[in-house]
Amino acid sequence: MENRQRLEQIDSGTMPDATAQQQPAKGAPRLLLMGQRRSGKSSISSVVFHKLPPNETLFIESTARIQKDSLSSFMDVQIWDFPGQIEIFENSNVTFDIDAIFGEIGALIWVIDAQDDYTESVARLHHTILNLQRSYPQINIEVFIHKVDGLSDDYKFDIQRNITIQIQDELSDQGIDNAPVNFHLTSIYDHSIFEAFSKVIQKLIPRLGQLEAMLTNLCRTCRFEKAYLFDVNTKIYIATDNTPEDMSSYEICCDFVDVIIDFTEVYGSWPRTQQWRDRLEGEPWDQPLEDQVACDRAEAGMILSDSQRPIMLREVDRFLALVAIMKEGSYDKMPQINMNVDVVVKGLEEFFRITKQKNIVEPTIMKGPGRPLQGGR
Amino acid sequence: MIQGIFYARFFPRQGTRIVAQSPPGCIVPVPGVDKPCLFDFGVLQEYIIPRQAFRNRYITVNEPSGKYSVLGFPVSINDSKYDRNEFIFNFGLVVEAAAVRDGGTDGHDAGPGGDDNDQVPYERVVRRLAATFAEMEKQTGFLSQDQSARPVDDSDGSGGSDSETQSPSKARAAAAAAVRNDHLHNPVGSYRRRPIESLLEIIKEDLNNYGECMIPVDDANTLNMKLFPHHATPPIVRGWHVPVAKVKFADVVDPTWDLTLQRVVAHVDGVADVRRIAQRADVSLDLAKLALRHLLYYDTVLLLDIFLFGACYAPRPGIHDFVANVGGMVDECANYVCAGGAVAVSAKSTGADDGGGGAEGSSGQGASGNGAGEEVLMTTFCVGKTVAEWLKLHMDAGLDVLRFVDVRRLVQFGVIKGCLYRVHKHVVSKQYLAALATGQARPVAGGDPLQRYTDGCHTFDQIMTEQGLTDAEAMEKLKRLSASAGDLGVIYK
Amino acid sequence: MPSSTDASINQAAAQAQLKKVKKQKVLLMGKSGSGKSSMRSIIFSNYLARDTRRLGATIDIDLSHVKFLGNLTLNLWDCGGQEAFMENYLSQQRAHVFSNVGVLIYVFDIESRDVERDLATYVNIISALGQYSREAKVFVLIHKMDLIQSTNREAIFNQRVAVVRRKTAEAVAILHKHQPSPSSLSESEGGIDLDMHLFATSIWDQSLYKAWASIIHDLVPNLGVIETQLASLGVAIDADEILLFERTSFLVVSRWSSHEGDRNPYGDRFERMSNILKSWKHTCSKFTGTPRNAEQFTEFEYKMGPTFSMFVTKFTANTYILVAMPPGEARFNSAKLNVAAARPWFKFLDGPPVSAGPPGQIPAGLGGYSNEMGGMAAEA
Amino acid sequence: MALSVLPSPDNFVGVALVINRSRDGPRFVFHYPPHVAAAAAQSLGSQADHGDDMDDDDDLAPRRNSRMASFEGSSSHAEHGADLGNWNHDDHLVTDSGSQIVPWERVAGFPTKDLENILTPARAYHKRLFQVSLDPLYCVSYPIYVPENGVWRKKKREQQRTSGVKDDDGSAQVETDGAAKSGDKGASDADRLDRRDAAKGAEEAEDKKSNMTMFNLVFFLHPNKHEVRDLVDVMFVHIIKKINKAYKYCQQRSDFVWKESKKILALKDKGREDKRKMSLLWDEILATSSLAASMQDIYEAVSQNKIAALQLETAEGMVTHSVQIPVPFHVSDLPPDPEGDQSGLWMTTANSFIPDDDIEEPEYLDKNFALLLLADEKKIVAELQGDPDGATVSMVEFVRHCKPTLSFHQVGQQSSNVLTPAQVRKYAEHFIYWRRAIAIPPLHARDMYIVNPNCDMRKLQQASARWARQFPLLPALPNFLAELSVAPRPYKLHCPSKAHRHVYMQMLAWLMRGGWVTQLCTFAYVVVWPEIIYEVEYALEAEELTSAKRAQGVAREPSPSDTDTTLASPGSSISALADTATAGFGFLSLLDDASNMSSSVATLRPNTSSDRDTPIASPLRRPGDSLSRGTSHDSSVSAASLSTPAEQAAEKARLERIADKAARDLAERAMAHARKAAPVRTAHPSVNSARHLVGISPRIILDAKKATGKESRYLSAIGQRLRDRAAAAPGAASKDAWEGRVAETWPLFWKYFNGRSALERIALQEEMKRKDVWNLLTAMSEFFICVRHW
Repeated sequence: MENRQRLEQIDSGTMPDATAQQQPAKGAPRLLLMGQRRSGKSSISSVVFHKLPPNETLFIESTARIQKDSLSSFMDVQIWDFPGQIEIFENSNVTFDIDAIFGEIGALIWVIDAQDDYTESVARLHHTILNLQRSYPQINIEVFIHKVDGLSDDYKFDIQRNITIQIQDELSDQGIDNAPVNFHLTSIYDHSIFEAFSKVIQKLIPRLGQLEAMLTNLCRTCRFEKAYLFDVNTKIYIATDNTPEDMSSYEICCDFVDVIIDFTEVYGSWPRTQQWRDRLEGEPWDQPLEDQVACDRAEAGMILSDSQRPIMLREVDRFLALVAIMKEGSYDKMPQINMNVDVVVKGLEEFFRITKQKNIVEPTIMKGPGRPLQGGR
Repeated sequence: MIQGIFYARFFPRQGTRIVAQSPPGCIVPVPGVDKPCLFDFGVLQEYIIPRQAFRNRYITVNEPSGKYSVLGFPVSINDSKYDRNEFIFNFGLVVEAAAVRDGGTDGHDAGPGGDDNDQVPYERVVRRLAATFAEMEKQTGFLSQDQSARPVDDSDGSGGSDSETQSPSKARAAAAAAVRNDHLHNPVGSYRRRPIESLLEIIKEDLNNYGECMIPVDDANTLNMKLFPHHATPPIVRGWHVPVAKVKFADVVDPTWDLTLQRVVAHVDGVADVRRIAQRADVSLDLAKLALRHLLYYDTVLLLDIFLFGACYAPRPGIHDFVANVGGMVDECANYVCAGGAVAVSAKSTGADDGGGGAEGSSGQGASGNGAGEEVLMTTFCVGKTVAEWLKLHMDAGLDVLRFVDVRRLVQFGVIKGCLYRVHKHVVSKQYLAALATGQARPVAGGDPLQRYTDGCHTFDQIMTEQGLTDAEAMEKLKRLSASAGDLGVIYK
Repeated sequence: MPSSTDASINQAAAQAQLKKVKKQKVLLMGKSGSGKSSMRSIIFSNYLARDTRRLGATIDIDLSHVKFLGNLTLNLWDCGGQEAFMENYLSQQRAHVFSNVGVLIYVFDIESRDVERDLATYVNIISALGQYSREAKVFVLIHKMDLIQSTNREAIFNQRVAVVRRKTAEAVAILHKHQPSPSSLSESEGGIDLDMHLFATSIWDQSLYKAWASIIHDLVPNLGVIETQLASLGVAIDADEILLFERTSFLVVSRWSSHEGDRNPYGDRFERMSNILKSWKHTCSKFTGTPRNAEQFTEFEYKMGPTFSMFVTKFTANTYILVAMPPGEARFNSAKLNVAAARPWFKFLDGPPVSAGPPGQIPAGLGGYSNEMGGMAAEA
Repeated sequence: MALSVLPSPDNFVGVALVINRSRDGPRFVFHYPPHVAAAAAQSLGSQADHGDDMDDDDDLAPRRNSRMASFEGSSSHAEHGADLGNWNHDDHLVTDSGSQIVPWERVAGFPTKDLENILTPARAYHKRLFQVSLDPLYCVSYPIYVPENGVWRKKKREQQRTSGVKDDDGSAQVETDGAAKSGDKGASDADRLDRRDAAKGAEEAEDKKSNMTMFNLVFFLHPNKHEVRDLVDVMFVHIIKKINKAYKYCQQRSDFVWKESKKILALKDKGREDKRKMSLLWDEILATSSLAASMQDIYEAVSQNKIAALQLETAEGMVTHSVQIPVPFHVSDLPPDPEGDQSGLWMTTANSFIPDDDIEEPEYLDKNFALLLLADEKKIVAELQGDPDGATVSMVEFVRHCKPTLSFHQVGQQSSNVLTPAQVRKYAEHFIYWRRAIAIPPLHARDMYIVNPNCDMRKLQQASARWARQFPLLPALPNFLAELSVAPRPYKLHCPSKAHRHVYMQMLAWLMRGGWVTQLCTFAYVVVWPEIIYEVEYALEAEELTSAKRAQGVAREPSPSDTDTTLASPGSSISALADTATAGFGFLSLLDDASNMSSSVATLRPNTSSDRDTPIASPLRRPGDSLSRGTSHDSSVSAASLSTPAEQAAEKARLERIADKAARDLAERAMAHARKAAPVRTAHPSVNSARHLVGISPRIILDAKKATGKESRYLSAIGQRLRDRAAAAPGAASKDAWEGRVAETWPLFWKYFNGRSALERIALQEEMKRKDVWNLLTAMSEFFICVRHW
């Protein structure tokens, strides 16, 4: 409880305008998933938050009632999945407490099926925006133009342009010009959905700037090409350095995290026997395993055949991991790099301890998520 | 003759199958037809729907017995809207195989030679069928939407529809496709369409009977096809050639013809050489040559040499056919060459009443023709004897040839029929030749225009036409050209 | 290192019993659209599962000569499953197709509409096989399991297995009738029954790797040697588990586990590792922009604090090796050194010394795949 | 004789060996040349096809197709990026998708992987023509399958046979039949085989188990549209079948094709892994495999239209075999296209005009042909002694003896019968087959030689240079040709002196070799002048009348009318008799020759019946017969049906009426005949222009030898003339004798008067002195017309 209080204070400190018309905080920031039925909302949430293999989303039956997921991570986020058919603003007998819904909403995610006739969906989106703009102008509206896999690039961008223009025109007709509406091309068959979510989430992070500064700094000192701070469970990255975005490096880092998770599960998630431990701590080592290891946190590295751009990972806490793409040759300088990384990791811990009064007793080793992960991709 | 025509398709489930064929049972057996198939479909199917590398090109294969060839153009259209991502079909023809000497070892009689089983004309038909139906399929799914299209030997219709059934994995891709080309799923049912089977039937019949066909396939498309014979590329036309018309151009020529062609044709009189024709028709020499070459291709003219009394002609083996009056050649000749309406000439008879001889000739040993007249005239040509000399010879013998025959026509007839050949006159300069051999001399640009003719490769006709000289003049100039006396030689060949 | 000495002894012993290059005819059959070419292209041509959507139908027989390790060549007969072709295999090409067969892989499409028909064809195939290649092994894959709700998979699979076994028995019975030499038959019959293995597979998960790993497992020459040597290596570096992968397909060629390693609750971890590493390889190729079936990473190490350590590394020209071991920096480093030192003992995996291409070139294995799946649409 | 289409590098682009095995399936073993160009398919609009040029809406078709092609191909073609553009086809490439492009795995623009499939046809094609065209490429072959029982190797006894490939053909036939019969037991055979091999080394067993089921040597042709059939035909008959049989022979005896293929495939696999340059690899393969080498030879030789000599090093020793497309070394008539590939060929009708019934008789050829060596005698002798064998000695002997002036027959004699006619023939054939010599009518200084109308003046430069080297002190080639060509004269007249005779004959031979000159021959037809025709007609009529009268004489007492006739022209009747006599003689003599010349007489009889002339059997009887038959038929009728007196009276009256009528007719005809001018024999019928001959035109007898009926009477009549001359000749015994001989030789010679046998050859044929022959011919020259050509 008091955490929230804190949080609120901080928030009020950081973004006064936000807190201005914010009701007394009720729970974590909230993401709303809306859109026509069969537009893929459920698939999205199940893939992103339940690690469901994309091809298995075929079996998901369409949502009948609001489904609430909560992402418990470095910060708790709620995801509300709205059934497509529900018209929040239309139906006169208002069964919905609009405030309850949109009160502390972080962002509204509107999903449009790109492979379907989207005119109606756009219309409804437009309608929704209008309604929201009146009462909650600060709400970010994130439009996911979805199911773009299997579409040619030109075609994708055509669609995006169409929709964007439609919305903007409609809005400006209504006198609304700079509504916070963003568009993302997404698909559950590649990383685009995760990237989109990353963008959405990042907007919710207080002091994002500082995080980015730290990462940027790290990259400079260690000659990293790119560094991400990942939320391990969702593969959403909550921050990166200030070098330009680059899908491919994000993707490989994502998958790197995946591989690590899988390895962890297969070899790290089951208890070893005592005699095993005894043997290892006996001759010739004569010290507890904890002391035999160089680093008490999970660390990993990978070298490509062309020995360019090695990748390294370092656990930050039980939710977060630092993943970085190095420059060629720098793998030899691993020692210094590790030292630098240690420093940064410490810094990050600090950061989060401050931002959310969660005092980390001692860094606990990254645990594989309880439910077994499907390896399929 | 088209022995069979078929429409084969690759079905994702049944594989390569014949959908339509004509005559029925010519490729795969159908109930009610006990006539054996033209060949074993099992053996040839891999050539009818081949692997990808060989699709979308013209393919022919002969079946093992060597009697027939299958001509086809397997088309595959790739599109994710199709099950297995492609639609593969082939409209093929079966024609007699080009007869090869003892083709099959079991010595089946090699079919009749000659152009009756020439496959070349059918290639365009096959290509046209492929192109047309491919286009129609792409536009309206003409073939893939055809619900009646199931293998002729397919007992249960499972295969018929399967090109359209889409596995779940496809569903979204197809939907996407739908968005992309919205004209995709327009109702093909709305077409008045002719069943392909009957279409093939008509094509076969028309092509076999009329050598062409014009068949509406549906409201939008019509198949126009014609069999064009394929000839060898005609020989090069030279400036000194004399074209002779084989048809009455006046009758066939029409305003739609190429203008140059029309002009040139107008001056083909069997006397004028190409160069002169070009001048008279007022077209560039090259164009004239081109035009004539065209006429040659369609075998409407033939090329002779310039006729001169000073020129010399000699018999060639073909003359024996003449003597034997093969195909009534002699009579034909008589009608062709006789001057001033006199009927036929004979060595002695003073024209007019040669009827007796004629009658007897035809009644008796048909060969010996009517009177030895033309034979004698023909056979007496000889190497080293100019027409003039030949004429004199007969005059002296008391035969007033000129009275009875148009000598030019006689000679030309001989040449055309292959009884005579022109003995050409070539001039050779020893020195020039030697020079060329050693590579010293090149035909000097500024030098004497005649020199380049003295390598023996050029006939006097050429020299005369190109230099606009008479034989005598040319000879004079050439003589003056050469330094030493014995240098110049004239070779008759 | 105390280990290297005794290992070298094993090695010497092992080298003695090495065999020359082996060739195997592998028939890949099943009804059209059951997913033969897809699985083939995934295993051997580094296709992504979703790329296989783009494949066209296989016309007649698509032959590929796949080099596996240095000393095994799989003549992979991917037989188009259209009825017309099947008829052809069973009649015209019968002898040609079914003689000298080492392995028959028969693929059933779980969602097939006409099971009876499929089984009928299957029976014909089996009897044809029995007629021409009695010693052939049979692998039956019940494919496209991903299209079944995960909850029902088990049940449906078992029921299918039962049917197939029954039909196989019938097929053998048919052989009885047609072949008058009972002596040879009895064993051939037994052969067919014994050498039949069934798998539930899907191109979307590791089940495919499980099936294929067991298919090639028996085909790999010198297996004994490999195992003994892996064992001695494992002991030497006191690892918990060692997996040996073929470099391109990432199928598990051989493995070794310590007592502790055997306690690992994840029974499917081997094929799972195959799957993970293969897709990791794809990620890398996408990242580096280098060809899918080119070699991608050389080194992958992961130390999970005091829980465990592991590394995957390029081993011989044709193999990768995965070592899972207890934590500890020193232990880890020495293990890596030892593995490097052990490479020479496994050289034979690259086949006769001649065929090992000069360094820096794409090694032997690759050649085999390049010419198959000519129209690789993956990059689209 | 002359082939219209011959293989050349343009239309014969490559040769490839494909095999099929039950274990690893079809394999593309080897191809040559290393780079078979990818001929652009017409669908890409490369072909200049008149038809297509003319209607443009059909041009769309090709474009569409090409678009489709690129569309469907996009997956496969896009994969090898731009690098293919400037690829040397020697190095290996790696595509974006990582697959390795191996230079030798694309042939003629197709992946060998696909070719090997399409080029291993079903067993139905075993030993048949297999021809598939992949626009515009034609793949032609003669696939050879293993016998049904799966065993290539022949039974022992056959292995011992060292016989050549030819008779292998026969045995092969047998073997396949046998296999066909023993359908099922084939399997058990195969098993037996397996067991047997199990004994042998693992290697062996492995091979056997995965045995080759067929091999197919494929020829890639790229003919012009209209030449497809000719080219395929020529290649198939002369090359493809023969070579495949040779391979089959070796395969059966020593598993040759498979062993070699295995070797080659191994090398290629290695090459693929080591990324060897194709050029290097190919050199290696050609060096190590005699099969590959033989394919090289085949391509190099055949595409240059030379003789391909295969040397196959099989386990059971070297097998050699040679194939070629026999080149025409002459044409019988001017080729249509003066610049065509036939220009420059020697022209002669000597071969095409061989009388059909003599074609089989070796003697005829022996007498009519001589061997003209194309290379220098010494050179050839050296060649022979190069690789000596049993025949070498006598062959050298042969070479020494044969001269272009001597017919084979004479060579035989000259070699004082060291060489039998058979040998002469055999060796001659040998040299001709190996293109070291050609057969020509023997050269003779008295014959006329003209510049070959077909000679290729473009070659004159080099030729005259060579000529100058060969015959330094003699007239230059152009001049000599000019001299020859001015007017046809016997060759000797060009020769300044007897001393030069020898060298001039050499010059002639030289010119013959180069196709610069050809002999001007004389062909003759008998011409029957009106006088003769009239005479024969007249005689026939007379005979008819006399016999008619004789017939009537039987019926009733002679009527005055006949006496008139007999009185009217005694001479005529005599002449008639004379004629008939000669006619008879004429026939006999003709029959004689006919019978000993050939059997053609028999075949001639039927068509005589169609003739309204007398049949050969009894020339004199028939007219009478026919007449009497006419009447006697009636009488017989009457005799049959004599009943009542009245009727008899009536009948008699009728008969008389008929008789009278007949008599009257006869009388009239007799009158007419009498009125006709009696034939008068002039010394020179050809110029007899008597009035009664006007309107009769001379006739030509096409083939005196086959002459029958009236024509034969013409011939004999002419013979009679000649004899008359002999008789008429005043005094001078010698002359008399001479004319006599002319008369005798007439029936002997007239068989040459058929427009096909050159009179120049008579001397050789009849083994007479040619001078003599010419004199005789001149003597009878009035009675035939001549045509002169080569």
